[in-house]
Amino acid sequence: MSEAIAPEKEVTNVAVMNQLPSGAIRAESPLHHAELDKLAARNPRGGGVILRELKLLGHLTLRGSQDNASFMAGCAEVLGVALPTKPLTSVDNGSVSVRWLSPDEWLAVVPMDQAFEIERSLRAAIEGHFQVVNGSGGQTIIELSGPNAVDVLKKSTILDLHPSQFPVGKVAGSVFAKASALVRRSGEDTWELVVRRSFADYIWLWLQDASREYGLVVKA
Amino acid sequence: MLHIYCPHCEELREEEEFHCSGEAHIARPLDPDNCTDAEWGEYIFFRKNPRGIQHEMWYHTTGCRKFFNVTRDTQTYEIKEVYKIGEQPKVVAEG
Amino acid sequence: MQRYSGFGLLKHSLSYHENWQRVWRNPTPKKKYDVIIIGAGGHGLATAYYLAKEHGITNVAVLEKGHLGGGNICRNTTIVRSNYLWDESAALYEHSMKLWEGLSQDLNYNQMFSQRGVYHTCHTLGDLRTNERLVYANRLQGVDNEMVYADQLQKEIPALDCSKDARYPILGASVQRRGGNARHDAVAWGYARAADALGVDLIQNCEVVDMEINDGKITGVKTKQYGVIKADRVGCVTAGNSGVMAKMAGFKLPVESHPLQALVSEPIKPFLDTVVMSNHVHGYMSQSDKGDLVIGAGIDGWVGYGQRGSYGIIEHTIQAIVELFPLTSRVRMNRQWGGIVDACPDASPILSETPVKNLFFNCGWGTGGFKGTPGSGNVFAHTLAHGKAHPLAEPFSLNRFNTGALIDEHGAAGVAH
Amino acid sequence: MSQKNRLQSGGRVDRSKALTFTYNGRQYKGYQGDSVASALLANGVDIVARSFKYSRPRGIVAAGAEEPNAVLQLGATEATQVPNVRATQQELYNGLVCSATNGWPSVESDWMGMMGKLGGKMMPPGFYYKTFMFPQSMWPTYEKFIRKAAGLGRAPTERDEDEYDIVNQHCDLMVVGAGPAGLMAALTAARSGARVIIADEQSEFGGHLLSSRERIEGKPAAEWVAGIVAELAKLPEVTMLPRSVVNGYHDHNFLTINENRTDYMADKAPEGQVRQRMHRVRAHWVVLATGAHERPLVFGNNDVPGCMVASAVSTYINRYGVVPGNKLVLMTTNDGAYQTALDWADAGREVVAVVDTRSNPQGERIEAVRKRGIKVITGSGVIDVQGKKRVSGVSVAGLDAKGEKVTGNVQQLSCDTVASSGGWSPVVHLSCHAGVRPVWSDEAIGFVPGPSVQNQLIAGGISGTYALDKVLAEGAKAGQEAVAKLGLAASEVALPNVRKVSEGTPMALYHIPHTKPTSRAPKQFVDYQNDVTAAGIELATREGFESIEHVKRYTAMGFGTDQGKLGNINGMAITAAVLGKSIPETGTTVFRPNYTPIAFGAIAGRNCGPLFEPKRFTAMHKWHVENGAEFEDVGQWKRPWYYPKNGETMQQALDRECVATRESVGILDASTLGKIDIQGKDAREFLGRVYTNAWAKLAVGKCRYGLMCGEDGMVFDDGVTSCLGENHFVMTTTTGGAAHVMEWLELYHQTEWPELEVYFTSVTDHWSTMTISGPNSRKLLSELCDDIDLDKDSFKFMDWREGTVAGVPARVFRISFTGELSFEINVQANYGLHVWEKLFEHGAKYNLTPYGTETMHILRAEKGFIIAGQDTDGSMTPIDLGMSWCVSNNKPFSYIGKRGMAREDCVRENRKQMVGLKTKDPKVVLPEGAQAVADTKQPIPMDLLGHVSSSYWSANLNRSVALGFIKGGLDRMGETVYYPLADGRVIEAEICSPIFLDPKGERQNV
Repeated sequence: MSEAIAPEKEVTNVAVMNQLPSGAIRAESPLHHAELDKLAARNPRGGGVILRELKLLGHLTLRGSQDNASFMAGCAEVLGVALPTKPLTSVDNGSVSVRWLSPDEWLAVVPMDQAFEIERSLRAAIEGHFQVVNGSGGQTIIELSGPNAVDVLKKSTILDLHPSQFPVGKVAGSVFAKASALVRRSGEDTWELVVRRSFADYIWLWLQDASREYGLVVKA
Repeated sequence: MLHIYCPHCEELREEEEFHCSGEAHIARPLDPDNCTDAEWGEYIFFRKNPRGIQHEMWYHTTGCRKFFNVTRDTQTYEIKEVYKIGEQPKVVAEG
Repeated sequence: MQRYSGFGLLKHSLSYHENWQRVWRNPTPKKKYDVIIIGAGGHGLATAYYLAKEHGITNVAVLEKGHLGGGNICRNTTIVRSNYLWDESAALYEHSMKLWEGLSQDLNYNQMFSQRGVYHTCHTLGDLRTNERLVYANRLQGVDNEMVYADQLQKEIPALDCSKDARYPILGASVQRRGGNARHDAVAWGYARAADALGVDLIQNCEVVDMEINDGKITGVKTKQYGVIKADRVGCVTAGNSGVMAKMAGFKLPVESHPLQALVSEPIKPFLDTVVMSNHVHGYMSQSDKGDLVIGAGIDGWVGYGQRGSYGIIEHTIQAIVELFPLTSRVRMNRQWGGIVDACPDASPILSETPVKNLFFNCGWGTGGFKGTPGSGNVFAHTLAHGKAHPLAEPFSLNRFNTGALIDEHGAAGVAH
Repeated sequence: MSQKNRLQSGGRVDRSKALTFTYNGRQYKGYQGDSVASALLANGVDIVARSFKYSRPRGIVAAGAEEPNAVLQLGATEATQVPNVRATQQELYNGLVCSATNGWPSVESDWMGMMGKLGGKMMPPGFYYKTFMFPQSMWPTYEKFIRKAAGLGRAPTERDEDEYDIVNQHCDLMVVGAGPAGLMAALTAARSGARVIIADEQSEFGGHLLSSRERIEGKPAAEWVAGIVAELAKLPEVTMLPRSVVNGYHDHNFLTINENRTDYMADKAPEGQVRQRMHRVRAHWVVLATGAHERPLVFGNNDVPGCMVASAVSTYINRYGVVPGNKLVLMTTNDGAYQTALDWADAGREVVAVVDTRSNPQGERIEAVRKRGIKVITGSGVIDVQGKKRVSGVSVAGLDAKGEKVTGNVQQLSCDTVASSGGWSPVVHLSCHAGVRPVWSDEAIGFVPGPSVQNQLIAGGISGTYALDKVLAEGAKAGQEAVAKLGLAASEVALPNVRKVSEGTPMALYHIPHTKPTSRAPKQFVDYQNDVTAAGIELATREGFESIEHVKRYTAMGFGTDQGKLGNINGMAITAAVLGKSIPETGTTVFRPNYTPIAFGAIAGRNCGPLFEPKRFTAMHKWHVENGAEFEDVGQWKRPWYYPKNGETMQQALDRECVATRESVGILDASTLGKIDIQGKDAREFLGRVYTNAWAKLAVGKCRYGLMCGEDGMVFDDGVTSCLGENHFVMTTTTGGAAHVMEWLELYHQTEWPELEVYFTSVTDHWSTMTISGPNSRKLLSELCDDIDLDKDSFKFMDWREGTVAGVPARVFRISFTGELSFEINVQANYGLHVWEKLFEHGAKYNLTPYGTETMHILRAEKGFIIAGQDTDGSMTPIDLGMSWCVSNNKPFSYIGKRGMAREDCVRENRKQMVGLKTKDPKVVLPEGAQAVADTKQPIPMDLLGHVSSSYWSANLNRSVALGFIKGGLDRMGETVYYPLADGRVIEAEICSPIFLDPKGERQNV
């Protein structure tokens, strides 16, 4: 049975839930059906675009006011990094990354098996008005890298991706083809797209199509 | 294609990311139940629709999901200013 | 009025076409008219014509700030149909349709009104439901409309992709076979010529800058070029500029003016002899007698008076057209443009008295103005002649936005065009 | 015939690379570097088209985008057909196949030409408005013939196999046109480090320098160009786009560029390559350096093949090494065109005469021509041309000083080519796209761009500046200005050294008079493609079409595929002259996108076919596919519609699914419903404001159905919202309404009630939702869940519990849309398919039956539950829906919809209200959409009482069930209404309660 029951106060106010099974049950990421691992295994040649799914991570949406000191401090303490307050920026300490979504909204990406504990800790640490939502099942991250990754992105998003406008660490939510994505530059030639589960297949089809002229390499 | 400065993201973004939600500064009557039909109709349907300076509300749909105000010339499509909900415009129509 | 005919054409060709009469005069305005109509677009000119013809009121001026027929009448995609959902709309548009059917002869000006059929394609079960409802209603309202389903539709329009593997496969369509296209300029010019012949003064380059209102009653208008011109009644028929005119008269309208774009391809050999509209994938197309594919795009979501909209709308429309008609992929788009549509919250027009006595407004046609031209002019002429709404116009009052008696044509029919 | 007009040397064609192409079924040779037009001229092909109205033979007139006649059908295969390709813009490649688009049996000998001659007189402008009216019934027949003659080329009949894409670009400076001005502007900005995009429609950069014999820095201009291009290519922030037409210049400095990536080498793109690419550019600054088009003069029979624009003749000679004739007469109003006479003479062919409309022209080039012994006839004009399929001679006559009347004697000259120049028209098109009208410049004798509100600069020919030294200087200046505006450091760019040429004053003349009045003179063409003549324009104005817009529309001037690039200014000038006004008084014309036509496929990019729109899938989608589901499109979602089994009809499958659910247990994938997580101490208050019913007392662990209305009181969405904690709710919305509801909540929170402490986050995609429904659902669930007490008294209807299902933590909601005992299981979507499959493992013994949206609709209709969007259409209040139980007017806050519902029309008698409808014959299913009447005998239009909104065959009830609207329906229970159908049948139905099954709700409370 799940460890759903948090301290008494929170049970009445907010339902916190450990959503992970305790047993060995296979989790299927949004691109599970694309069988990227099989594609990766038989990748024959090189290509200008390398694609990998950063799958099954914990995605926590954090909402709160920057004026709520308890919220800001609690998040910093629990996550180990301070919430970036400068618009369109992100922080990353290796296991935890936090993306700015709006002045009162952030996305923390954490190891899946820590999502519940982090949520509980946040609730314990923070006073006042805030929201924590575990959205781990609802989205995934597609990483694009390689010399032509930016060319594929330019076919897909209207953001200005020039290094002077979109330095490493910048994050921006925008239209992506006919869906949307949260784009983050994680390295000079490396990009992360946070996409919604139900759109993942469309974006996967799109990326294959748009990268055809450069060659697409799938990595597991 | 409009190029719109989002006051929350603090940069210019393409129109595709936004959704226009019409004339700004239309406050919901505080006591709807005591409004006449005409007053209620005024609130929900009647608009200034100016040829020239207009204050309008935009929603950053695929970005920060915040509403904000834009002062725009509906004739030339120039955006004169952008300001947050709760703030007042600096550029206003003459007369 | 010089009658037009094939024989006349032959006669004039013998004199090198040197003896054709003017189609309309260029009069200087009088000091006072029985009725002033502001706006010489299709609806304004039609109103003037029917005032003179059906009500014997010929002491009429139509004031136009630019050239006549220069507004939406000359920048629309010329679709004519009357298959609207609600009884009130169906009656109004069908009244218009019946006038269309004899208009060339009535005006002695070829409207090139071609009843080639207007199809609304259905891509989802919801679309089918909406269109079937429309068809059932229309048949009992006296408006022709019928359903055709995918296999039959494919036969009727070979170029339309009715295959099952489309993103939104076409399941069927409603078709109004009496619907079709007319030649937009011919409508404006035909009405103008006929109205002029009956004595109506068409005053071009005459901009109304203010209204003379005393004790809540209009007595005339102030123009930029000719000063005050008096009138017993004033009808404002200024489409996309209605909000500005209302402001002059001191009230607001439940109207917003949005850009509506359209585009044409280069002329190609005709392959489409009907009008196809898809509300689901958002595009509609017909092919003109010159061979241009005439394509309607969507409305921009913001107020704009610039007669142009955003490119994204054009892109989306072209995608829809290529999706519907894959063989257009290599056809080339020649020109795009925009009009200003005065959109009402219920996608139905306003033909109404106003808070100002003797001032009447005819506006809010949104995307439906062209098809409504004859009917609109006809009932609005009656309204101006009698000082109160024509029975067909009654439901289209301004007051409906207070009482809530909206005639919501996009909610149910989803067919705003 | 082998390239009889090709020069032995010179030009930019590669004579070592011979190419073969086919025109009108016949093979010809050309060279790499040719345009189709230059190759046709090289081969002595005179006729390339028949005119639209009069079917007159037409030849190549120009050398670029302004060409009105040489509009061909291109393509070697059916799938690669392209209509209306301009021969002057199409590069030649080996194997190219093209043909003329009109003329029967051929463009050379066209029978329609006979008709044109006979009927031409009957076809003045607007003739179609004046005839074809009698009798009325004949118009469709007339139209059939008119349509036979319509169009130029044709669309392919097979699917386009080529790939297109769209790329988004951003830059500091967009330079349009890579002629001398554009190159200088780009270089200047690029040296300062600006991000520059420079695009040009031609295959090479250089603009008119490619066809000029001018020298820059003492070397041939083309060499200078090559040096600049080489430098630009090295700069990392410069993007160079040759073969790229900037076709639109929109608001806020947004431009679109159509890049031709393979059309120059094949009609189908090589495998793996994109045929055309659209660049969507957002530029901080724009320099328009689009140059100018030379205007031909308007004179009698000026459309006979062999009549060309002077600069085009020079282009063919200098750029392509092709002299398009043997004996030239040049007519000009200016010095510049004299260069054409020099080029022609240098090519070794005869210049019969230069006819200058000016009485005493002086200038360097004129001297040069005279020195070569070429006859210069001054103060004169070519008044008409002789010849049918090719010019054979011209009539030249003296003109008065203003060029308005023929004064002198008429002399005949023999020639085969007439080049004319009436000066230049700046290419202002792009500057007009964002709504700016061009302004007349007497100095430039043309329209130049009007003042723009955009960050736009102009340089070179577009501003009416034609002398090369000045053009270069303007380009550099524009570059410097952009650099300064961008806040970049200025860099050193020296102006190249160019020899200045002294020139005389040009004459503003457009229309060469004839000895006869214009109406009786030989046809003087203004717009070739639409057969618009000077006489036609005169006639239009005589008839009262005095506004330039009227003239254009009445005559169709400027409406061709060249959009009047060549003829519009001449037409306006003629209109002005007839009206006795100046050109600016007559008015301008506004150009709109596209600058030149663009393929639909290119504009659509890869957003068609499979990528036309996203298909949204749930975590269980694969299972649905594998189990034979038919899908329904709901918004962008693909939802299982029904699951036919071996050969079942749809109705059989539905009957089976419906019965199995009511008799045992069925399962629905409900993941697509919108889900919003709501937290905050004011969440409850907020819900009370956006829903019509009460939320103050909903306890933790409980669920409640709610209706959402607009401020007009009309229902737009519904769903169940559950209280997860005192300050925590999860709201469900309809599948199609999810995004709208989310924006609706944010709108009211952010703009009206920011003081309420509440946050909303969408969790639609996060949860997989599966509903098991039916009497055996509890048994099934109990096999997979041992940590929730499923007993009916502890886990009641409209409760929710947290627990574990199939090993996965879940929230289970006891809510029902079927009226059966139901459990809605929600698990994190990564485990959705696992739980779904486990349910089937255990469900086999209960005949667990998957059902889709259609069965769901039937089951809920049996219970009288509405579907927002199907039973509602934006015109129904909750009261109209018979759902007054879901409206609470005792709430302290005037919730959204309350006031709207109270308006005069919303509370009147006899509104359409939702009721059940029982057909008299239980086997008959009412068609959805059918309209009720009280009396079928009444005349049309009938009084319609309301429509059927939902109607199904109910296998469980063994009869049809329907929901529909009837005026005053709630007070008319038991009455009969009639539904007349299209086929003449009338269905009788009785008005009844919408709840057909289990009115007391016992089945869901077990």
